[in-house]
Amino acid sequence: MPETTYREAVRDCLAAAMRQDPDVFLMGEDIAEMGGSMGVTHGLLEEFGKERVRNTPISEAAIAGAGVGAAIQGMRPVVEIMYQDFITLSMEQIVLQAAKHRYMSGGQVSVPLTVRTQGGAGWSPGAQHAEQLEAWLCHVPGLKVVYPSTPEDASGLLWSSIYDDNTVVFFEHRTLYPIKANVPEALSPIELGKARVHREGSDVTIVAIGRLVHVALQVAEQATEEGISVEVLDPRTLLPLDEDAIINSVMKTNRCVVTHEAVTRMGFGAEIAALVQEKAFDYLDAPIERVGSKFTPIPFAPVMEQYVIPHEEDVMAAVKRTVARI
Amino acid sequence: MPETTYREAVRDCLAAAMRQDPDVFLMGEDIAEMGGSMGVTHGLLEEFGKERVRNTPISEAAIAGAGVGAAIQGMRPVVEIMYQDFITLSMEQIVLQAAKHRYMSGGQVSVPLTVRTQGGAGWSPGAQHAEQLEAWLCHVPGLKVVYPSTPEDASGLLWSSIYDDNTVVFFEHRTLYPIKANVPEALSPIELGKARVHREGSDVTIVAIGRLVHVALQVAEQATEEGISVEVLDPRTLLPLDEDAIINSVMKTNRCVVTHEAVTRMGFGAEIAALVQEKAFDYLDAPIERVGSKFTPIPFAPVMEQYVIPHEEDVMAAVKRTVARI
Amino acid sequence: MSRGVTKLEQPTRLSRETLVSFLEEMLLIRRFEEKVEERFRAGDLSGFLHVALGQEAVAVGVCRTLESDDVIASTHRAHHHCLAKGMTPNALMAELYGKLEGCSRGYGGSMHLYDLATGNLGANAVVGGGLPGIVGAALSFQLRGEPRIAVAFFGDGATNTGAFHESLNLAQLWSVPAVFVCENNHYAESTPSHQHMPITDLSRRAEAFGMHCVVVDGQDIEAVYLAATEATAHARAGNGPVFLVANTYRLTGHYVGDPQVYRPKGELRELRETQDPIPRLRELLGVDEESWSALEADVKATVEASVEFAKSGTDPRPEDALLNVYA
Amino acid sequence: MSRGVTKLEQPTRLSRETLVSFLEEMLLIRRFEEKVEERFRAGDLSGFLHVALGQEAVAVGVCRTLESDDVIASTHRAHHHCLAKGMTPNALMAELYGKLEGCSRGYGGSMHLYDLATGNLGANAVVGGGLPGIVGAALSFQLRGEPRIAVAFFGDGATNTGAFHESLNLAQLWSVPAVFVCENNHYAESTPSHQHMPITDLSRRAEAFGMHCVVVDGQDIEAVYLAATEATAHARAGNGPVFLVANTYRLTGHYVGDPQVYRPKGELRELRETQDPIPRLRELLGVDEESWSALEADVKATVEASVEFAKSGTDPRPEDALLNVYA
Ligand SMILES: Cc1ncc(C[n+]2csc(CCOP(=O)(O)OP(=O)(O)O)c2C)c(N)n1
Ligand SMILES: Cc1ncc(C[n+]2csc(CCOP(=O)(O)OP(=O)(O)O)c2C)c(N)n1
Ligand SMILES: [Mg+2]
Ligand SMILES: [Mg+2]
Repeated sequence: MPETTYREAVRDCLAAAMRQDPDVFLMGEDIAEMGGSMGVTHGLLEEFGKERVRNTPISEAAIAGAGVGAAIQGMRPVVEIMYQDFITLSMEQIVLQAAKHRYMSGGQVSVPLTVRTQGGAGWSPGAQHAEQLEAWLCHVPGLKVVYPSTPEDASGLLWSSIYDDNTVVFFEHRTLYPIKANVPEALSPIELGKARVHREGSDVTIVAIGRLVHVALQVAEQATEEGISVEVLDPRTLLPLDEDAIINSVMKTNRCVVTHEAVTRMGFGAEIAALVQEKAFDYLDAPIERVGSKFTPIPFAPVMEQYVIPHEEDVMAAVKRTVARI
Repeated sequence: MPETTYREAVRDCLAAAMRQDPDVFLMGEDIAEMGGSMGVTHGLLEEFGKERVRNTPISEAAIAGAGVGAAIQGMRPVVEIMYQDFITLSMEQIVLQAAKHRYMSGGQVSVPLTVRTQGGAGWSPGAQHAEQLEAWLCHVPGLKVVYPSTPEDASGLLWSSIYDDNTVVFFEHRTLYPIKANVPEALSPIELGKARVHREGSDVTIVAIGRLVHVALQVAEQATEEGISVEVLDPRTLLPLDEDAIINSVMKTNRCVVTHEAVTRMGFGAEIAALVQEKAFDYLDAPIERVGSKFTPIPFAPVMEQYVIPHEEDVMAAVKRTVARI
Repeated sequence: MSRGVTKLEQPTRLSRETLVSFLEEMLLIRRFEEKVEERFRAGDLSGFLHVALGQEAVAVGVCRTLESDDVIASTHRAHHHCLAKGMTPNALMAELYGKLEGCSRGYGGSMHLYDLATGNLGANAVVGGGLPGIVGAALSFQLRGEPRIAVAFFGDGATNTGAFHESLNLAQLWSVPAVFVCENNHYAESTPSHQHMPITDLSRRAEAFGMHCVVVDGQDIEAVYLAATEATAHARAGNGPVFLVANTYRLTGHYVGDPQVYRPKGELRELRETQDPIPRLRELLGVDEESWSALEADVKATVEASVEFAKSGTDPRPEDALLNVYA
Repeated sequence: MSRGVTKLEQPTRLSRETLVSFLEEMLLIRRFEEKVEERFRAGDLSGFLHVALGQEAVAVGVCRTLESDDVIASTHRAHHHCLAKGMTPNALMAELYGKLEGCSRGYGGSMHLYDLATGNLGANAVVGGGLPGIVGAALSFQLRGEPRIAVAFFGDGATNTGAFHESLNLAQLWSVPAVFVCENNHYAESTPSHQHMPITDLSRRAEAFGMHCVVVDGQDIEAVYLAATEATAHARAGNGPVFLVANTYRLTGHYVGDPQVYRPKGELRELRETQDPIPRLRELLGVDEESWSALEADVKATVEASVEFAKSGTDPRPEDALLNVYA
């Protein structure tokens, strides 16, 4: 299994799908000659040509919507929204159109569209290029929401997203693009809706997504030294959610910390906490802790930005507060 | 104190603000001659003229954004988005512009804009005219979010929203417009960020918003007959949230049900549950129950629509499950 | 109205047979819509209904130029497009009654009418919301080399939306086989055009994209049909999209129940007298009282049958609401 | 380049003094931007930077026609507009360094530059995102009867956004005193205009609204200034908004660090030789080597001072991040 970056994993999956299937094509700003603003689609124009790797105007509503229309005709378009902040401009097409056509038509229509987008802080982009908006999309019946944290998950989940007959919003984290892992050469699809336990443990479960999975793994490592056994679980698919995996884990560890880069208020962690306290109430030895960004827009100056977003020490502190209970 | 409908309460507050203050003006689709699609702005054109009661084109992004621009110049615009479903078209202007200008400018700019919108199911409008999207907005630092459930709250909170120096998204529920209550003739502002306890009780706290406040009050009434004492609390301002009022109530009752019309997954109730289990962990005698719409878009056929949205029996069942614990 | 004589002072460019079939279809739509108004007032129908009295010629004139595998997307005001594109009155009425036999199985309602079998991709309750999808549909026809076209219907008010601009821009840029039919009825809800658009000649909208534009009197079905024939042929031949403006009039309220306080006094009466496409075509064809009565009777029977069909349809079970959320 | 002689074969319409002051400002912007590129490469600056090499004449030519209480909104590529509207190089550079002395106190960064005191409502990292706000600002001037105008700068790529369409439409409908300056540098990031717009003549965009339009060579500062004078006077006089298209060239990458793989070979060199507004003005004015050197020295000193100022500025405390979320 060759070492592959998260960026390459996404690209290789797109290429594999396009090679086997003429219905798959890409639309997005600067994805052709430039290979995408994050370099993810690098080289695809050369292999697949400009009909299938389509540079678009800056029209986030129309390109999402063109994806919807093509998907209804049986294509499997993959649309890239350059920064997830700009998904604010596609919300009508994603939420009122893509997510609802099947239902409103009484099951006649399906919309096998994949919307890839990326974002996240940590490199001083300022407040309009650093949103983490996965929570919004999880509130929308009819959508699926995927957020891989590793190269192998990116590959296997993107494949399943493209071949899912529903619209999937697929989140990538900007700072994860360079990370490397072994990814099977032959694409191995990963079923949507299945969580991944990255590391087993017995004292506390950290439910983490995106960049924070890696933070959680480091915290788990450190925690061992202090005699705390941490289980790290990444839902990977946020909607539908693998409730069983999460609940089972917390029933075993009796404690839960949930962490993501978005602000905690109304963030994805709120859903995890609400769910876990409901389904594992009698098993909980401590309140479920949420760790996310402080409640501000993302500031520019690196010193403030780093202060706002969550780090190992924040997650570790939450783990310790949790374990200190009883 | 005269009996006033929720609809009139909103209108009278708008009129009062416009009478005393030339900086207040209105923009929205069909708000002038027609008095708004819900009749809320009825009569305002006649009193204030078309410069201040501005019919707009169907341009949800531009009208929200024109509100942002005018607010920065010191006006206090009130923009109406006819159905909150269409706020999906204004999300960029509300979330990336209105909510962030103050922060991104290091405190130079303020954006005293009010965005009024309404929605909700129960009258068979179908899936694109029935969203409840308050949860999304609560995830956005820099915004305030208000959702009154009674005429007097609508009046007092709208006043405070208009005079708040931040952008406030103000949710109204379509089925509440005709409800009546005594509203003081002289406008009495209600501070943003303060919850209202509608009814005291000792066995369980129902945290409810919008239409569900009235459902909760009826449940409370019924529950008395079965010997269950229910406290009903309406946060009214969803962001910032009156955490103390909620936590204190649950510390007293030791049980909590949270209810709204939106789907529960990633809905406002998730935040309440996450918060309460964290801050009142040792006081909870039962899991916090969430009651909201079933996880579907809103169907058209009345029989299906009624099945999907929450009713008294759903809230009552949750109350009973909660009380049955211990 | 002239009786019993075929007046041909104004020569028709289409065969009498074709025009008579247009008249039939338009009358069916008219009576269907009136029935909807009646049933709403009677309390049979719930939700939010918009009928298209006065705009029948646009729907019929355009849809009659389409092949059955061409697709359309419509708006909140959709019944006329649906019927013209081939949806049965039964399936439509049943949907308005919220029945499983409805075109959308009762999940959609008046603003969400789908019929994949007749190429109907759905009414859309978001103004402008259906346009991007039409670009995507047309793009897929282009990519697959299929000789199909995609048609979006929308109103004058919709031309103020960002979605309109982005969609036409993209369509022209990629030269997809789409036709954008603007049904300019001079109002967006209560707002007259001069209050919501800075221009009066809608063809100027197409200038921004260099898009081919055709403007037509939407109350003249023959003119609509001929203009649409040109437009659809242009798109189908791969010459790029077309902006087709049909100037028309809404001879009723915005929604069923609209008191229309915003209308200048007398406007509606005058429009009904001068701008009704149905008497206009009847007159052109010189349809006599007898043929007219026969026609009316046919149409009436169809409409009544649709109400019967709808009323005796199956209510969904409440828990059916849980189906069809995901594929 | 000619030395020491005032060539006036091509007669100037503005005074030499004015043109010299333009040259100074443009050179300051140029050297400032080059310094930004240098400091970024040196690792001093973080985040996402877009410089405006080659587009100086548009910013200076337009902003010099504005009053100090007129307002502007800019884009991700904003330094030139900010400096031209009166922001000090110190405040700008300090912001890029993330210091409290920065124009946005370190909260904003290169794409979020605010300076209310000079009428600068902020750079905007959302393409098209600043346009609706300019309509609102202009509307408030109109409502208050103030003789001020509001100006939006944006690129060719921005004319593809829904926000562009909705904003210009609303501005024209309400006849607000706004000027929309499209800085057409023929690229949106890596995408050349012909790949993102179906038209080449951007003035067609204004047709959709019936908006007054002025097109100008953006590399000719005199022409820009005169066109902007007309445009701003038009808007200020209450004659409605204006669409001002300045055709220009970006003589560097889209962002600092852009390898520009998408540029045709030789394009950049050729543009630099033929389309640089600064040598063009120098030549027109016949600035001799000595005056030029003096000018360069002045500008260099200002730029260096701004770097010194920025470097010795105050870092925010981490917890300052919690301030300014709400008013
Ligand atoms: C995005 C959006 N905004 C507002 C509405 C509410 N609304 C429904 S119909 C309508 C007017 C539409 O006017 P037009 O496009 O001219 O169509 P017409 O009703 O005249 O057929 C409005 C504002 C909506 N459905 N969608
Ligand atoms: C809504 C939105 N979509 C995409 C981007 C990413 N982006 C930043 S600059 C740019 C190109 C802008 O082109 P243009 O408007 O011509 O301005 P220029 O960079 O040429 O000055 C893009 C696509 C963005 N910032 N905002
Ligand atoms: Mg209309
Ligand atoms: Mg450009």
